[in-house]
Amino acid sequence: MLSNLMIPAVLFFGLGVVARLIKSDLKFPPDLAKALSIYLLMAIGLHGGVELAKADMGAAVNAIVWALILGFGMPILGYWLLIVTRRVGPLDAAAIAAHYGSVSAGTFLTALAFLDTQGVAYETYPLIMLAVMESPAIVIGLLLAAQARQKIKRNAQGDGSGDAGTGGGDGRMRLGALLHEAFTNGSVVILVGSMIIGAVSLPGAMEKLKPFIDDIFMGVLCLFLFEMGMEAARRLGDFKRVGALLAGYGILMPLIGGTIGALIGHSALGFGVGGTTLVAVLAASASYIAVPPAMRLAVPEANPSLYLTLSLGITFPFNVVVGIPLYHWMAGLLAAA
Amino acid sequence: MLSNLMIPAVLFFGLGVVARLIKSDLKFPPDLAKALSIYLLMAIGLHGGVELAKADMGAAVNAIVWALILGFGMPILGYWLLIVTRRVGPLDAAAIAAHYGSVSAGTFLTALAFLDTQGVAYETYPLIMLAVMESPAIVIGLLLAAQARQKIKRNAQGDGSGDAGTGGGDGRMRLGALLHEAFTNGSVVILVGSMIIGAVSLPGAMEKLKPFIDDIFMGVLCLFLFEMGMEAARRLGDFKRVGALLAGYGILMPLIGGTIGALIGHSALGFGVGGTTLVAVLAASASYIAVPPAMRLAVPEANPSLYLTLSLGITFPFNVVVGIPLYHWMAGLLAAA
Amino acid sequence: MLSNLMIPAVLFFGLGVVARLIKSDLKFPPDLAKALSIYLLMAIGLHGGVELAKADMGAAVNAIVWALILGFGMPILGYWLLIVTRRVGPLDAAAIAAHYGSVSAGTFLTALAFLDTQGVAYETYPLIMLAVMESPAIVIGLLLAAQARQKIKRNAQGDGSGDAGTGGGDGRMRLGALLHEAFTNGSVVILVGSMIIGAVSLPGAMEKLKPFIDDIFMGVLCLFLFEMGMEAARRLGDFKRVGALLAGYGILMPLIGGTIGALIGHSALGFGVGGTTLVAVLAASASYIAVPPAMRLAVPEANPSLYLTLSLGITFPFNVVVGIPLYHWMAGLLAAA
Amino acid sequence: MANLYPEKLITIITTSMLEERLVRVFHERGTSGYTIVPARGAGSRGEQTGMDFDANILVKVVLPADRMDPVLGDLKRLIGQGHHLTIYVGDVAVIRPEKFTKPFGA
Amino acid sequence: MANLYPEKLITIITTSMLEERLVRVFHERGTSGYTIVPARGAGSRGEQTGMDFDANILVKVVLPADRMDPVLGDLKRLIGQGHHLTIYVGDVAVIRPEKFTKPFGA
Amino acid sequence: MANLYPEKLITIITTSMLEERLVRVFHERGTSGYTIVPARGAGSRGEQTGMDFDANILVKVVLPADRMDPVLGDLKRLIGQGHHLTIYVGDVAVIRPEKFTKPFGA
Ligand SMILES: Nc1ncnc2c1ncn2[C@@H]1O[C@H](COP(=O)(O)O)[C@@H](O)[C@H]1O
Ligand SMILES: Nc1ncnc2c1ncn2[C@@H]1O[C@H](COP(=O)(O)O)[C@@H](O)[C@H]1O
Ligand SMILES: Nc1ncnc2c1ncn2[C@@H]1O[C@H](COP(=O)(O)O)[C@@H](O)[C@H]1O
Ligand code: NA
Ligand code: NA
Ligand code: NA
Repeated sequence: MLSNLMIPAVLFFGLGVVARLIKSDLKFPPDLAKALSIYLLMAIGLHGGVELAKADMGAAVNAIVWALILGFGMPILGYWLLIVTRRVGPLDAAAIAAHYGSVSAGTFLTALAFLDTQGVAYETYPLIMLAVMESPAIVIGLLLAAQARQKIKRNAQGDGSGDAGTGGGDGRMRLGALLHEAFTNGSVVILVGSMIIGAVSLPGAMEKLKPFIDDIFMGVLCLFLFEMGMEAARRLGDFKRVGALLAGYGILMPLIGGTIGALIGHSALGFGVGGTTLVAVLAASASYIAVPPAMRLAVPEANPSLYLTLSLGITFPFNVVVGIPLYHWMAGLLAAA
Repeated sequence: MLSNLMIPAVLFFGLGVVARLIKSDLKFPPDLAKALSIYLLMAIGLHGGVELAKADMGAAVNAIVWALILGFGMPILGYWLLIVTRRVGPLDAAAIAAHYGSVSAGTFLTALAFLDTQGVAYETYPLIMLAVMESPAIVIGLLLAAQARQKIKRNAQGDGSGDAGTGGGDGRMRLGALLHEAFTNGSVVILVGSMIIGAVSLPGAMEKLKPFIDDIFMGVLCLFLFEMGMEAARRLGDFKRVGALLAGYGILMPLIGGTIGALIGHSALGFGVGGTTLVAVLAASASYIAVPPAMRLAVPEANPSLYLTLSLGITFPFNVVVGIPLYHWMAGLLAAA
Repeated sequence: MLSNLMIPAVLFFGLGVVARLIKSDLKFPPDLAKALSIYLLMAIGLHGGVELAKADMGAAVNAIVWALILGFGMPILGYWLLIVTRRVGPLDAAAIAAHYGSVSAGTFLTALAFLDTQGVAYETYPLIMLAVMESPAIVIGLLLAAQARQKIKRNAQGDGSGDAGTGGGDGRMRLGALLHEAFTNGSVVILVGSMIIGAVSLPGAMEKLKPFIDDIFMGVLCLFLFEMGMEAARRLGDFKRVGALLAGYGILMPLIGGTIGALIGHSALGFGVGGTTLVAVLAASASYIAVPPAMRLAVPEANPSLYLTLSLGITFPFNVVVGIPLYHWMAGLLAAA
Repeated sequence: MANLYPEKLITIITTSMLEERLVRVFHERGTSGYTIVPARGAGSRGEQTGMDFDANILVKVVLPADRMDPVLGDLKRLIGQGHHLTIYVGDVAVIRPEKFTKPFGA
Repeated sequence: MANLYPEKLITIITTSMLEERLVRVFHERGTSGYTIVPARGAGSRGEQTGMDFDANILVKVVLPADRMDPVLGDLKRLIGQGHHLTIYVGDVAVIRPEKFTKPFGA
Repeated sequence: MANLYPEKLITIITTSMLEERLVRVFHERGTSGYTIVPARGAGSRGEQTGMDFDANILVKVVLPADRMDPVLGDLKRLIGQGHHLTIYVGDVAVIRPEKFTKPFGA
């Protein structure tokens, strides 16, 4: 399990964290991070597309259905947990919970690197699931927020999140706009588009792309995780602002999600150890790319530093360092059982 | 011919167009596009330089002369067409026409990818022509604008382009400054500089550059065309502002240019099918990198959204999707004749 | 020796210089330069780490000790030279001298490319020295500035550098802050961090990084030196502002440093021709990445255009074009002696 | 001496996510244009998180004094919906007042 | 018509290297926020060198008139230490004056 | 209390392609400096095309009132030649008025 930490990608994540902790002035140009993630999504999409062209239709549909279930289910579960423990107001709860329905591509890629290094084979269906899961999380986030607003109204004055809650909902994002946002957000477009291109392109032409999408992939991933490590560590400092109980939520959710995901991957989808690990990672990880901006617009009353601290500062590092080998171990247990 | 559409580079162009049409929030960092085009010009220049070191002097000079003829001739033809059809004022006509003397590097690279995928060999002289053609277009654009201003003066009040035409020409770009601009613009410097470096470098040292300039080239081109697809589609929306007749001009010009180019490539330059296709592409495509900023300064009275819509929103996609295979087919006919 | 100029990396440096001299409008996006240098430091660090994992502990410590001696010694020597020749005020002298204690990574990488092309093997210890030398230069710069301020106070009114020298030192960078800055600056973190990662990673995982850190390295270096050529040439124009005598300093210092470095590399460290050349380059080159911002804060009274013109506009091009082959030739003499 | 005419300058600092809505306001209220500058900062919610989507924009609109109130009204409505906007207004003078009366995009 | 209340707007143009110190000043003096915009320019030392670390920032702080002097005093102190700051102050009007009295990050 | 002295602040919004010419104007008219901020926007020609060369800049120059007219005159001349410039002028106050009288680059 410790060997996970000897993968360069994970080590660069750690270097990013350390750079922040020692207060280094190191900064990546903001556009570099964006460029790297465009590349990674494109590469993983193309790669997946080639594989999926050979895949079984029924299995793919099955995977998509379970992805939707996870995408809608995890936020509902997460919202309920937050409301019950009463640490944040309903609007903050809705915004936070939405993040756990979606997926962190960085975590997913680290898991791929982990499996590759261990020489573990994996199914490619989780890749479609990755693409599918961005959207439902955003939709359910909006619905939870709508119901949170009603709850606040019922309680006369509400219990505090933000200085808002007064105006009518007309200025907030309407459902149509949000559905549009959910299905056309940049990550989804790159991922799904590249998959389709990978699937329909002439094999000879794809061969020419190999050096770009395969050979240098691992190096680019290192650079990306380096930067993500710095981002994550920036948020670690907000830990005290968030409070220990809420921080615990950032670890509890991936543990629950990972377990549910592993069970689904093994039992419902019938994947091997590799694929099961990946489904666990999908369920356990929280988005920090597509969902935050959507929540910013859809739930402006919620405090962004709460949901960013949780998804990026706590859940993401937890998954990279502890979660991935843990889910892999779970998958192994299930396979052996 | 349809197989053109199965090249990843072209498919990514399409993905960019689609991303815009469905109003995705996907955005490339502006610096990424610039970085990609620096890379592409450098790679293509180095590659060409190595080949040209082995080339024939007389043939090279011949290619340059024809490049100059195309670079000066196409704008004059294009200006005349616009004035005759009377859709835009003389200053807008001058600015628009200048774009058709120069070349779209993106189109040229797509053509190379197309020929490579089809396994068609090609001469490398068109590469020098590409470098040569950036400059004359800018010069002729200025001369046409000067003559347009006289024409406006003659007609007493002019016929409308912009709210300008009053001040003396002193503030506008003087010929000296423009010639300087024409021969030192960034694309020309990278392209010509890299060619020279490719030609004079030690072969062993060039070998070390191969992974960078050759192996990952196709992937970078995909990324670049992805972004260009979004840019092109942004301009498609301006179609109605431009009007159908002017839009037709954006398709007519490449058809005329492509035909002239193919004839020159085949008859005057004696190229094979590949080289002839490339000369047709040079003549048919319109610059959207070097010429627009030059026209902005030299002809401030002209409306940039007119010339950008035509060159980037109409001519560029037309060439990528329809033009290239069409010119290839023409080149085949000529070769067979 | 002339063959140095036939290396693409050096030629691209020259192309950058030319682009500026002919006043081309070519500009690299500022973030591209930063991204390239992050990549280069990461690649060289990883590469070095793999080698250093196999290195000898005693030799490494020895190299570090001599790196510290160079890092502290060169600025003291340089400061003394400037004060004696009386061309600049003591605060400017302190800021300028500090730059010569540190190292220009661009020069070092060009030296590696030079040795590679010549087929000369080299020790990897200079890489640790590179990482070590960033820090002492900053510290000694601060100490020299503190002593310069006392000198100014003694001379009642001071002799002119800037409009400052009045306020108490409280607002300037305190020693603690500067030491922190010295040891946590971005370049040091990437370099040292990547080295450690390269040393501890599983060999199989490192193998996957090879295409990224090795194969495309030379191409990225070309792009980086292209941009550095433009930066250097920008500063060449300030030559007259700096004055001939001060400009001479920018050539004298690398000559002195190169000689001292070569002697240390050969005699004290017992390196071969390659390693000796690299130590000479370390001693001869002046930082333009880590030290300038540190001096900006620590010695705000000093004029940045003085130290940037010297380090980037004079010493850097001198080293790339003349210095590296010269130090290589010195190293050869010493080895033969 | 140049003749100068008085106008109002509204400055708005807010999240870049609201850009589209602000532009819609300017469009509907017929301002002659607007200018946007990328920014960052700190305010009632502390420092910005620094994430991509959490960037600020600083928006400037020059307009005749008698057209200011409808714009401010729309901005207040956005604040009422929970969005964070820092707004201030100043006096400026221009050479060609007619430039600031024609709606952009019209 | 909108009710507007007077405030002061301090604008500072200086090197980006001073950002942290300026923020400390604003924090200590209890301003309700600040906004930073990347900039470049020329001044008493000629044009900027264009190097990464030599970028400028343009900083804006809106605050009540009676809180302006302590901030200006701190800025003068930085100038006294040899740093270069271009500073100017203007009058603005705001809709919600109470927004500019609560210190940020508090 | 801080002593403050009146100055004028000219703000210009235009295409980045004109940067060099504006700097020449400031240089010739002896302003003590200028500051440039990248911007985007919409105006009489609708929204910007978004292409690289079609970026805007927002330019700020602080200068004594009696030096304003020659600068405005030069800017008007650029407008006369067909260039698009949005210009406005405001009143500001500074601590050290002497700073704004020495030409930059001199
Ligand atoms: N007093 C102020 N002066 C200048 N900018 C401010 C001020 N207060 C807030 N801002 C800006 O407005 C943004 C949003 O702040 P707020 O509306 O207070 O949440 C901040 O990130 C700052 O960029
Ligand atoms: N008169 C001025 N108008 C506008 N900005 C100025 C002016 N003088 C200086 N600046 C800005 O302040 C920065 C520092 O200038 P200085 O404080 O004069 O060294 C310059 O780089 C400009 O961005
Ligand atoms: N009323 C306005 N308020 C603020 N900025 C404006 C205004 N009108 C024009 N601009 C800016 O000036 C640029 C050129 O506009 P124009 O001069 O109208 O073509 C636009 O892109 C805007 O950035
Ligand atoms: Na999840
Ligand atoms: Na053409
Ligand atoms: Na040195």
